[in-house]
Amino acid sequence: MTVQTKKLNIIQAINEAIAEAMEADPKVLVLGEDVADREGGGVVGVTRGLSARFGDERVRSTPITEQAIIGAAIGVAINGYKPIAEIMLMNFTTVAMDMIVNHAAKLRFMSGGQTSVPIVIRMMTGAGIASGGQHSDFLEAWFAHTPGLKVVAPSNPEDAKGLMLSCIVDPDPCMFIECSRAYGNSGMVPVDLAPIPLGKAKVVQEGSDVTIISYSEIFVRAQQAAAELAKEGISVELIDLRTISPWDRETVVASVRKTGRAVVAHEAVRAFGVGAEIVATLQDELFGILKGPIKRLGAPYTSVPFSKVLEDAFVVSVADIAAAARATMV
Amino acid sequence: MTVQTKKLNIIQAINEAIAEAMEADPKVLVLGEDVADREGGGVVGVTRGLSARFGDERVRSTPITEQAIIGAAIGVAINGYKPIAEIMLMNFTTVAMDMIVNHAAKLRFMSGGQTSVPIVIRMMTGAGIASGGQHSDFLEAWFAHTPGLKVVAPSNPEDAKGLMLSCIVDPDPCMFIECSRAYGNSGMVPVDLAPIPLGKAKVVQEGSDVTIISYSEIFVRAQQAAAELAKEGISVELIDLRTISPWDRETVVASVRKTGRAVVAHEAVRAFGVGAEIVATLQDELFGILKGPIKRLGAPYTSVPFSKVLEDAFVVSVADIAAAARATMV
Amino acid sequence: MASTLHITGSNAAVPDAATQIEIYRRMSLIAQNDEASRKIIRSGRLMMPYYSGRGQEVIPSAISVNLDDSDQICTIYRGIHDMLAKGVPLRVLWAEIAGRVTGTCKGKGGPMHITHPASGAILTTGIVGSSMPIANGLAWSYKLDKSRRVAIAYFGDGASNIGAFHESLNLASLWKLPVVFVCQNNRFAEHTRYENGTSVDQVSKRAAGYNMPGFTVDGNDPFAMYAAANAAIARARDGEGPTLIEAMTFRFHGHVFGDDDFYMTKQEKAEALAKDPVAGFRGRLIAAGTATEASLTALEAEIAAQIQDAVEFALSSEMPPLEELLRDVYADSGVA
Amino acid sequence: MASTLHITGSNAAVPDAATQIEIYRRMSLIAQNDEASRKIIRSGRLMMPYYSGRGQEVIPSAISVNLDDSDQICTIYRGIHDMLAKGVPLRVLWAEIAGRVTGTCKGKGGPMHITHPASGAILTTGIVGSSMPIANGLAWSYKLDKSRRVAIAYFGDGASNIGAFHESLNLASLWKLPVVFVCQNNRFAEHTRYENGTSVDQVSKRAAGYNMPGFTVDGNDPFAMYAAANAAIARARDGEGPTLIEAMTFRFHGHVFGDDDFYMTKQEKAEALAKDPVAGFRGRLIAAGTATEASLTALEAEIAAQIQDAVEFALSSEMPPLEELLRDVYADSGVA
Ligand SMILES: Cc1ncc(C[n+]2csc(CCOP(=O)(O)OP(=O)(O)O)c2C)c(N)n1
Ligand SMILES: Cc1ncc(C[n+]2csc(CCOP(=O)(O)OP(=O)(O)O)c2C)c(N)n1
Ligand SMILES: [Mg+2]
Ligand SMILES: [Mg+2]
Repeated sequence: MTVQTKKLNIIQAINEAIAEAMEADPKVLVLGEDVADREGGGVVGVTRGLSARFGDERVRSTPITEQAIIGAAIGVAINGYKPIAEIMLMNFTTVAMDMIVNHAAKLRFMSGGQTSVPIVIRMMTGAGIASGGQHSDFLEAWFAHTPGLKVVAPSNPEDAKGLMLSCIVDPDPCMFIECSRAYGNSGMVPVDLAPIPLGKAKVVQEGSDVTIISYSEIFVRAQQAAAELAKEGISVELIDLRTISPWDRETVVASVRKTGRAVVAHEAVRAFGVGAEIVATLQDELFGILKGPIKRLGAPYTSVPFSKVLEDAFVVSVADIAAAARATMV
Repeated sequence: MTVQTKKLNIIQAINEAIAEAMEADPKVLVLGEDVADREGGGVVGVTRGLSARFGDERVRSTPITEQAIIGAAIGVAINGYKPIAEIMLMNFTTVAMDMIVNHAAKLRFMSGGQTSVPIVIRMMTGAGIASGGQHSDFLEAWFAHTPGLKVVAPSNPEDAKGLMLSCIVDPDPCMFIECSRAYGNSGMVPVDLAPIPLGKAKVVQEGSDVTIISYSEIFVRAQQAAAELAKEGISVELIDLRTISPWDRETVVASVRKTGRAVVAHEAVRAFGVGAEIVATLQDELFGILKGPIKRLGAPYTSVPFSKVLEDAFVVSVADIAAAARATMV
Repeated sequence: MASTLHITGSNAAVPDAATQIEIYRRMSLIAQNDEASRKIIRSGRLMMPYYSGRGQEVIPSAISVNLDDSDQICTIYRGIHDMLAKGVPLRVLWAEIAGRVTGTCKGKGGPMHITHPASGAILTTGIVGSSMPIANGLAWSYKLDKSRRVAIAYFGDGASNIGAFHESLNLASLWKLPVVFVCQNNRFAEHTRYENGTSVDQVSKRAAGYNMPGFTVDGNDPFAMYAAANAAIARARDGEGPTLIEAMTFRFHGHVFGDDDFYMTKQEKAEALAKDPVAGFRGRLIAAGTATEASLTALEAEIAAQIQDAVEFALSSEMPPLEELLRDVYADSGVA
Repeated sequence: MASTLHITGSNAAVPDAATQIEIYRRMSLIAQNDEASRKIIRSGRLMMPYYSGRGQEVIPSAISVNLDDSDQICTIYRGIHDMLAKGVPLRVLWAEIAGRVTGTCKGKGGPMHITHPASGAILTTGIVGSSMPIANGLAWSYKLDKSRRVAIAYFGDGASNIGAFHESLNLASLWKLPVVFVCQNNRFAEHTRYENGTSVDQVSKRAAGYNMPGFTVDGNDPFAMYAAANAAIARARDGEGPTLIEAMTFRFHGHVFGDDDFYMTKQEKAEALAKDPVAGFRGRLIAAGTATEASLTALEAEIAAQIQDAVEFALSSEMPPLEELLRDVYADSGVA
């Protein structure tokens, strides 16, 4: 059986997922700043063509009003719709945190299960495009620390599409993180791609020496590092976490149980980041099995700088990942 | 040399610290909802008497307007004042996260060191007083993950006073976390208490078997657990972290190097919490020295429930801490 | 102000006799329930933060008689009066407040987070201002559904100073959402007097900034309140968009149970208490011959019995089992 | 609207001849600097998100001639015109934009986060709406200092729909802060037309909701803009409180460099370009005899040379050393 595929970049993949979901279910909606075609279908075009196809009632451009955007999404979702809300950049969640954390995340619990908030919040972010300190942060650790939210961060077009399909139908609020550096990355995506289940990591490459765990665009760098390491005879098991919360503890633990060594890498600031949770869990579950300390990589404890030289130094590099993996081997 | 002391509870201790700082420096200001005496000097009285003593210009009650409160604090601080802003409850930081995270935390860095934001943000929080899902969260992990902020959480009156004195004169933004359950706890505080340096943990009790690391009111529970464990012959080294960011890695590592065992306990949700960072650091620095996995305690992955039976089960208990310490001994 | 709203003079809707009695019934329910709540908290049998709605009975009562169960309200911590007026059943309400598994939310929400979808009490928030953005979303769903339902967002005068108010009114006006923003102006935000927190002398004046009709009404006058609500709700149902109603009132028992009202003058409090809207409307109904002393006494006694029954139901109900702590975090949480 | 402000008729302040020339100088500086910026970005020698202020020159130019260095501005990503008008020196500005260590912020802030305290350009924010709450704090410090300084908060029309606008205007009015809120209404927020994001036809109408004077002015007319700024600034200095000025304008080069303006009609853009405020004021100055063709040409040439010098300075400056990555996180970061 051959699977029919087509080449898509991440923008196209997310666009397709939303379009298919809107086609399948009239309750799926899109809202956010500039998301309708009159305004260009999103600043980078993720929602392009959707309002033309599904109408201006289902795809609504909003004022600059992040609290009201998420509030509207929550309210409409409580009444059975499935809104996909765009917060243009992840840093702008800071003006809507009350709606996200105190409301979207908690309403199911606080209502004793009577109401649910099936929303998707899409955000782009990432350093490396000279956007400076207020437009580049990865804040997934905040959301992972918030029970009730699910947090997703694909690294490639297939996952982007498949995870988005799952987020849209998921009965709970999903934070969907898009890395701007990776938008243009393309890959072959099955035409009839099924939703990719949330909470399932992907073992992208099997290996025996060290497990590298990552997500979003840093995973791409991990792949490159693994290729380099292979040349040196180091066999890397590569795990793309894909969903950050709830994360796939089973897959990760099984892999590190096998390799005995691990590196966790993400773009966010290392301190108090997602990597810490994974490491803390692994040291507990695999004490005595680990062959050495688990290494964590993330941004240094600083803001995202503007100047290119500093910005390049800020983001975890292929070399950083390779070096950390090598360090686990001694 | 005898140190003169007096009995203070945490409310009084913080009040004294602020009063002394205002006395010493006319640039110290207080703002927030209901903080002036006309409005009662704060909902629990932390700022009581300050406006009467220092005037309504220096102690200002505000509207319900958290963004504007923190914005005003930032602006006035840039021009050389030292405002202490109250956000009544920690969950309400969610409506001011932009000001705190994108601005207060980053302005020194983004301006290349030209501007500084010497503000203190006081917040109370904590489960156990039937306030439900939106008034009880410990969110310190968010702020610790934000370079540029300092995060402080005292467990007793002396530390509350001494750390507040330091936060006020500190040139950087400090998040000062007050646990409402502990407000009434009293203790003897030196009359001439010097500021307690930020970033320094306190070894409250020396021990040889296991290190328990905690902060805020959960530290009090850790002390009780240590007393219980002592009866069983388990010698606990007790560390009150006091400052969460930057945390005192040196003191903690030295202690665990000695005991070989550790438990980290806090009130916040365990997953992706502050404990993870401490554990991840320890396993890296002390691999091979640790006698067993480090145990983490925190709230389960859920919202703060209202019903007393559930709320009691939500918060880490003395028994939980003792059990975790015992578990490290096997 | 681009108002298409007529609430004065000959255009004002007047509640018929049965509706007047119904408004009074809801008011009496709120007042008696408040009395019962404070008594039981004082007795130590319930521990909760209690924000009394006593004194503000008219507002939700006169509004809710214009609504049916399919219309939804978003209310706030000080919202038990709103819920009772909207028809949340007493037993499940009391059980929730008592943290029992038989409560609306299985005891997990508590008094600040009551949700009872069947009666349209869909959300209670403890965050000042946050009822409004979510009410917009509810209203958006009606518009998409092409239904004539309407959403009510309740909030206080203090809440009119927070960002969410502004964003919500702007979006609602722009999208012509069927929502009514009801500011219960009790002249205080916690301990802060209206004029020390709000730069404009009437919240309703802010409506013009959103090209929305806005007006101030005597929130303690059932006729005025009914007419205002009737007009705003009709406007919403007709697809003409949102309205801001500022209902002037007073809270009798301070911000939260235990508050000693030091920030009020004795005189202003005494004056307000003397104009108790419940007693006032009662007298008016009897004076106008709409009801008799006997009929109202009977009505009140019936309510008292219902409250008594609810309290007993609540206090004799079970606490939630510990599994509830991990249930309802996600849809599949705690499901084996 | 409780306005104590007079900006029309015989009360309107008129800039004297020297001031007119100075306004024009700043406008020309902004326009020429914009031309240079776009050229150099196109050439590939600079990589940055560039939000052109071309078309909006009058607003900060006519305002800033009423300020001195001790008065401070909070501006936004689209703020290079505001900074130039306020007097941020070209060399350090260009070096910052080029990410060089010689820049205002050692290259760490970049174009969206320029700070230059000496000229009063104290803060540039990339978050819509966030210039306003911080400007309040600056203004509060002047009040505490009992000085006559004034703070200007610049923001766009789209920003008037976000919560921070509302909270800031309310607090500023309540506390009578010496701040002027200047909305540069260029009719678009990114790709969204004013009327598709804003429920009221003029942002200035929102001022009434804060009991603050608010008015709309032709932001492309240096005389009208000067008079408005002069009145609002005087009001602030005199301790009478804040003012909201909505300055109508148009941005010539889209939202961000690379934006193709598809969301504008060709006609509206052509009309706006035809009314180029820089060319317009130039002609007016000459026609009125305030300046001559020759004198303005000389002024422009001088500016061109300064820009050229600054670009060269910037591009020949060093990049920041890697230690800068960890410096300035805290006061003692990176200090040995
Ligand atoms: C964002 C936020 N800030 C502060 C509070 C604390 N708080 C609870 S009620 C209240 C006063 C609200 O006053 P108002 O809006 O007039 O409503 P009322 O209580 O008078 O009904 C405050 C400040 C809160 N719950 N949420
Ligand atoms: C809180 C927030 N939301 C969204 C954005 C993205 N954004 C940047 S500029 C802009 C449009 C702003 O329009 P306006 O206020 O009119 O200013 P202009 O750009 O026209 O000068 C938007 C939506 C942002 N920077 N901050
Ligand atoms: Mg009130
Ligand atoms: Mg604009």
